[in-house]
Amino acid sequence: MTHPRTSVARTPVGLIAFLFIIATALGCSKNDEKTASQPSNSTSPAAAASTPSSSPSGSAAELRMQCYGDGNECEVTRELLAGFEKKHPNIRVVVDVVPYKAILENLPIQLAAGEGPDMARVTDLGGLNKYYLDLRPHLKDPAYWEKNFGKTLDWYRAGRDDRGIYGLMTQLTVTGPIVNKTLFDQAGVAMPARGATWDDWVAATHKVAKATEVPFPMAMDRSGHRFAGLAISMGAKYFDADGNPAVVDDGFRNMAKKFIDWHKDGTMPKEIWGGSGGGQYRDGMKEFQNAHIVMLITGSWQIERLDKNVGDAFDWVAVPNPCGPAGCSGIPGGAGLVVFKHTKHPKEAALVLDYLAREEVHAEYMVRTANIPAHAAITEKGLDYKLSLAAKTSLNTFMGEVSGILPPAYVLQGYPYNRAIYNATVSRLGQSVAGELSVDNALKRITADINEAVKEAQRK
Amino acid sequence: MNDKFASWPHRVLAVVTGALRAITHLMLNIPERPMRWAQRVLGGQRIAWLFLTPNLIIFSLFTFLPILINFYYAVTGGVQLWPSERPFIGTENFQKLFACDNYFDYSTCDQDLFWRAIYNSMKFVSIQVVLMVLFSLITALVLNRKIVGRGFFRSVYFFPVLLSPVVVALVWRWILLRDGVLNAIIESMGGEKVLWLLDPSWSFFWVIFVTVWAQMGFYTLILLAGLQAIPRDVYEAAQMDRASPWRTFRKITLPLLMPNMIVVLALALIRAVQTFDEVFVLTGGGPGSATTFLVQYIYNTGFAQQIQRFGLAAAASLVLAVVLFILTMAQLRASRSKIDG
Amino acid sequence: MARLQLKKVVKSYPSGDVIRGVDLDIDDREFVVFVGPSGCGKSTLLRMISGLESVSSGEIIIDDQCVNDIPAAQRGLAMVFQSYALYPHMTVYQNLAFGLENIRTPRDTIAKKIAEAAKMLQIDHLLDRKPTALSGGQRQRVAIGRAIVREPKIFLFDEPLSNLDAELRVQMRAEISQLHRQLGNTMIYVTHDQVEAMTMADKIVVLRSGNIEQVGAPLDLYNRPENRFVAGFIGSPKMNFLPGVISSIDSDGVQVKLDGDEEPTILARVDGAGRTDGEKVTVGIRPEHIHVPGDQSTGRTAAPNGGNTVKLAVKHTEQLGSESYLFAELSGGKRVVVHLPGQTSARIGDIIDVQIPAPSCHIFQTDRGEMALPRLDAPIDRPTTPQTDQ
Amino acid sequence: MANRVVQFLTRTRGHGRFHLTDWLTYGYLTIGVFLMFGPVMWLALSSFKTEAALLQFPPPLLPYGPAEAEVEGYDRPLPLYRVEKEDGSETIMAQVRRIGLIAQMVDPDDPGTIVKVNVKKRKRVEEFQLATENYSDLWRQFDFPQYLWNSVFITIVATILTLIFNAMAAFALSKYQFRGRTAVFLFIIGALMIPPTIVLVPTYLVVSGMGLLNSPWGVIWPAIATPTGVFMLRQYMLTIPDDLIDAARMDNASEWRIFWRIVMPLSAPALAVLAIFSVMWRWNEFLWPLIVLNRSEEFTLPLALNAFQGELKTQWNYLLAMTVLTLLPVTFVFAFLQRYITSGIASAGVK
Repeated sequence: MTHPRTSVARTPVGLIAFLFIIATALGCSKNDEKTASQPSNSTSPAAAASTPSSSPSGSAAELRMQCYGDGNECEVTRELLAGFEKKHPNIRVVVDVVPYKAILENLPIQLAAGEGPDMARVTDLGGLNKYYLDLRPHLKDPAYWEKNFGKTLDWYRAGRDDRGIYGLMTQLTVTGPIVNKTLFDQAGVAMPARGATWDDWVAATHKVAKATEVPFPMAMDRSGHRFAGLAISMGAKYFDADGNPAVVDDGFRNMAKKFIDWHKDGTMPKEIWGGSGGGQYRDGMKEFQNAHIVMLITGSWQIERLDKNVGDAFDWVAVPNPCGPAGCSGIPGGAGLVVFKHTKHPKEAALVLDYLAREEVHAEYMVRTANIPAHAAITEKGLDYKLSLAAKTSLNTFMGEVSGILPPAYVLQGYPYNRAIYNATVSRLGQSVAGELSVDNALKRITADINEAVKEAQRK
Repeated sequence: MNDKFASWPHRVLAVVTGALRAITHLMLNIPERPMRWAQRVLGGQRIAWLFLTPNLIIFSLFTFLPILINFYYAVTGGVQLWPSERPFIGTENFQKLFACDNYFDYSTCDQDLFWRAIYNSMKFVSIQVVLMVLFSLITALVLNRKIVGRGFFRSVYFFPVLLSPVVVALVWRWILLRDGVLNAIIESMGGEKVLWLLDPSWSFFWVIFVTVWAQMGFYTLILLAGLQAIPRDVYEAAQMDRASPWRTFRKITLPLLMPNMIVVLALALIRAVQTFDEVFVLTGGGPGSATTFLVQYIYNTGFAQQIQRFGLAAAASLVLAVVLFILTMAQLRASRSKIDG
Repeated sequence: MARLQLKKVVKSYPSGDVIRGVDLDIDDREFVVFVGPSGCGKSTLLRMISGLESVSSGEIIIDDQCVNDIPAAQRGLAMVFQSYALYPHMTVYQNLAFGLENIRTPRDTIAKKIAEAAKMLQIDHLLDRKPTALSGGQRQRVAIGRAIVREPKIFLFDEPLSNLDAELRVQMRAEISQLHRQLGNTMIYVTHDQVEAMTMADKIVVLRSGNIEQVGAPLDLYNRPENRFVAGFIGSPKMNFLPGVISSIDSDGVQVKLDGDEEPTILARVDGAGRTDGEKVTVGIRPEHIHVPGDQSTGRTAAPNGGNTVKLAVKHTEQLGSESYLFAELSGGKRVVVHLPGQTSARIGDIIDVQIPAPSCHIFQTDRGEMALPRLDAPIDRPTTPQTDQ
Repeated sequence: MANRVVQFLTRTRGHGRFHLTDWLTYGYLTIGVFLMFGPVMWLALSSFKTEAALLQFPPPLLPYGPAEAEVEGYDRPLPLYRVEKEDGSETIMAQVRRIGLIAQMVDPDDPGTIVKVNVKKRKRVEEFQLATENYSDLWRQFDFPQYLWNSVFITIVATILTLIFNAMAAFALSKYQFRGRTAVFLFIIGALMIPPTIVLVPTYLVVSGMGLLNSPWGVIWPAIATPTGVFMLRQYMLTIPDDLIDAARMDNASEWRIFWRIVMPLSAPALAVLAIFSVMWRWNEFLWPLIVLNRSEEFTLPLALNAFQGELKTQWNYLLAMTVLTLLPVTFVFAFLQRYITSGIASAGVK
């Protein structure tokens, strides 16, 4: 008879199985530790191999680096660090690749709660200043940093009196237009030369669009940052004399009006700015790549991607920023590696940054990630990017644009709450593009939004 | 030689069942003695608290405590994270939310987007819930017929429920973009491209469509269960009474389906008010703010900003909770006799 | 040995009392039936005895031990539920074994006990089936088997036959009675069906709205109902109740003038002590106690010792062959049911004379309690107990 | 044979005739299949496209890539084009290079002569190509097994605990009469009203205060006490007859044994439904693990998936491939449990 067993009779089977489970669980957790003690990234077998169990000097330090990538930045960092770890066998850097969202939204909360990684690749350069470790005391040669990164070091600083060195620019970006050259050729329209105004470009691209039956002459990424470049060319200052935000001035207003008009008269497709809500970022790459747009206002970071994706479909080229009354400015931007105060290994972290900042390492990083360096010496020498000729030319055009950037653009980039300004710009102008707000009301709301937010941030 | 291949799944299966049996056995016997003791001490009915304890502890810690902290956030200002560091400002956040020159025109409000979000949410909930119930019902009715491959069709309609909201929105966004699949299809048939996500009405439509698409399967199954529970002879009786199909549906199917309908309605309502992920990825709340709903407003204010205004967001979330509570209570009151044993 | 005593047992709910001070003694080996209409509290009382319901006040005593605070499991009782309450996810064998496993009975003992019980109940071929695969009667047996294997002091049955069809019910009735004889345990059986009560019980407890109306042997209750409720509840078809007014009282009995101008006067052989003329009362006559003289087809043509003769207008008849029913009206229109043995020649529309023996008539007061007046010469139902009449 | 198929297909309302409502039914179902499955199939196909193809308009249905050919005298394979000749006929030629509007082409059979062609007169020859590198790159770049294990661990442990704890609470709320029952029930239902997105930050503070950051338990514990689960199970348990529980009590079972041996097995359909939901929720969860788990060795699949979303660019090809990979396990689980789930939800939702 095979009648079901009583619970008593079940015990031996159960017990054996239970022991088995425990054994498996232990086995797994052991595995866990093993994996945990290895550099996470499997792309770098060298790093794993170079982790000796005994450290010649001092105790082993494990550094956690939170990294987001627009492309291969994190991988390249990890691979470059293999060289560092060979030299410093007692320091291990684990690169945790996270979505940008984690850096943007979660990292500030983690830092405020006293948690978070040792280092991170961030874009809120000024905003997170209070959590940064000043690297200056730990650096071998602060003067090297001052000399080569002088312009961008300010972006990380708390104020005018702050002399600290906080981070390493891993990517310098410049905004600017990219143009579908083939369309110009097909239309037989000459491309406006350097120094041409926005209106010249609008007229030219309109002509091209009409001739080639392309739906839209221009488009711009949905980003307050991109817009700032245009506004500054129109004369926007963004700040008053005391350095407080005073975003909506004549320059800003003129640009905003022009911008809305461009959407109304079909110069720009409404769906990029109008099709989303809030501060969401959208780019116009899909449209540009399908040759639905003659000119896309974007930035240097898209070049590598364009090179890969457009391929042979048409010729494209980066052109100098069109001009407004105040100048022909783009706006810089970028991401940087920073170390946080709460790290247990400040010295080691500084060593890591020092290594990555070395000219040959930095140059390799820039070449492999196809980014513009913020390093003066490297910029001067130029880099041999592994890109097509068109891409290289375009990248050089963008690098050339750095010199044309007007001072307010630098101030804005260094302002701790710049993203609050960008967000307000995008969400309100976006509403205006979608027809929900008049330009005047949008401008009023931008002012109110920024003032309120900044007031809140300063409330103690 | 076949043996090796035949035996390993068996072995795996044996290990798995053995493990499960062991867990079940231990779960039965380890807590039993203390529970028996507690039963003696507490008596027959109060032992219920012991069953509730694990859930209540976790619940209090990870749900209730955060909600309390959130309440406190609502009466404080600043951008500090720890409640103790936040300056107390009383009802200032609420005043800010409710500061309007004219309550019938959200553009005169201090927090215009908040009111816009409330308006959008109300519109969305009232339309989406109705459509959700309607389509779930239609689908359930169709699937309740004697059809070939019912199991397959049931799975088909349920499948989107398995997808994460983000994936759902991502896929549909690709379909609906100007250069998306849908426009490609329209163009290939000789039509004109439609800017699905730029026109506020279309955008609103698609938000509703996509949420219904993604969640309908679940409610369909609940209704299907209800339909299958209706005894056959009731329909036969109706047939004898020469009731028209429509009358049969209205006078027999619908009333007998009511308990299921109420569950569907309640769940769909709560879910609709809390809609966030799908819309955030699909339209980002746009065009402009045409599909910005309350949860997204709260998320944008408290989380997605460089200057994270937890206080204002918390105050708005309180308003949301009150709205939901009133809705649910009203619904419970309307159907008190029907659910809840 | 299992004696059960209830002392002033009360069950209160916020909405009101369900059991209102019940006193009851149940002897060892007794088969007691709680009977009453639905909502009378009989099931609640049973559940209180079982320990599934708590006692609001009073005491439940099993074998001289108050069990109020002893949980159900430890009272040593077993219960058969109306719904059978078989665990649907377990086989019959597992269902039977569950209780024994819970008290850590050795495996082979369990197997032995189940085999015995299964044989006794003739369910040994069903042990591997799940309850859903069983017929109603089989489920019933399994439910009883589950109680049997526990070897309880007292068996509790909660309307166990109400879900069975008529034929099975009769069969199971006999089987449960036989089981009682075989096992000899105390059994408490709850039902709303007076037939079950009459056929199975050693002792019937009639309950109404949380009170005991009467306790006694089945025939005792039939012959000497203490009040109108018990009289109406016991016996089928139901006793005829005719309202009237006492017209005279003497040693022969009590005369009652039925309400209504044309209605007759009925003599009942009851003790009218303490009653007064003109008092409102109800006359109760069992349908089977009405005789139809001259009905050639019935064997019973004349009343044993005379009594009342009344005219009835036959409105409807039911002929069952072995017995028949007349649905008739008095001259004033009061409805009366007559139950005759054999077949009747009465036809619809006939006016017939019937005899109602005075000793068979009951009289009930109309005030609260509706108590019966003591009958002067009711039949002796328990030969062992000396009775005073006749 | 064919007759039989037709007969089978038309076996609808029992009367043999294919009624108008049957046409409507099958029409609705067919549209439904396209509408419900179409987007998912498209997602699966797209995950095999290159990034360039993903951005292409009109979007190709199947993954296509440019056809290339080895041409004598050229180191690299050259892309093939369909060229319209002056006489209107078409030939297939390989392109050497393109300068502005003029493409230099060669006939693969005659590599010596270069022909100049206007770009408007050529069309790329495409062929079916699976961009499997979307997947292989993932495998190379990512510690995929580790993420899979993390996701599986969190999903399974959280689901088991969810089932046990919620079932216990639901049992207490459905089968006992005790003071405070309604209050507890309302308390739990009340929490249904607060979307978790809203209390993300306070919950983070609590979890951080308990030292659960960077641990799978930081994801598991907060997920366990789901009000929906308690609600669903309670509603189902209300349908279990009280008699069964009383019978078990009479059978000398302790309350725990009743729960474990009677109530749990009888709630199996509802538990299955909750299990499916819990698996889906935990498997797809993104916002919460993103803030709790910062170390890549603790990452779950959705975190890894979203690592392709940068500040300025999203690597769609990898994102889609990863999405498909993430989707596979749930789909399999569903395929296996389909029958159980559909009938289970059925009974779980109500009563």
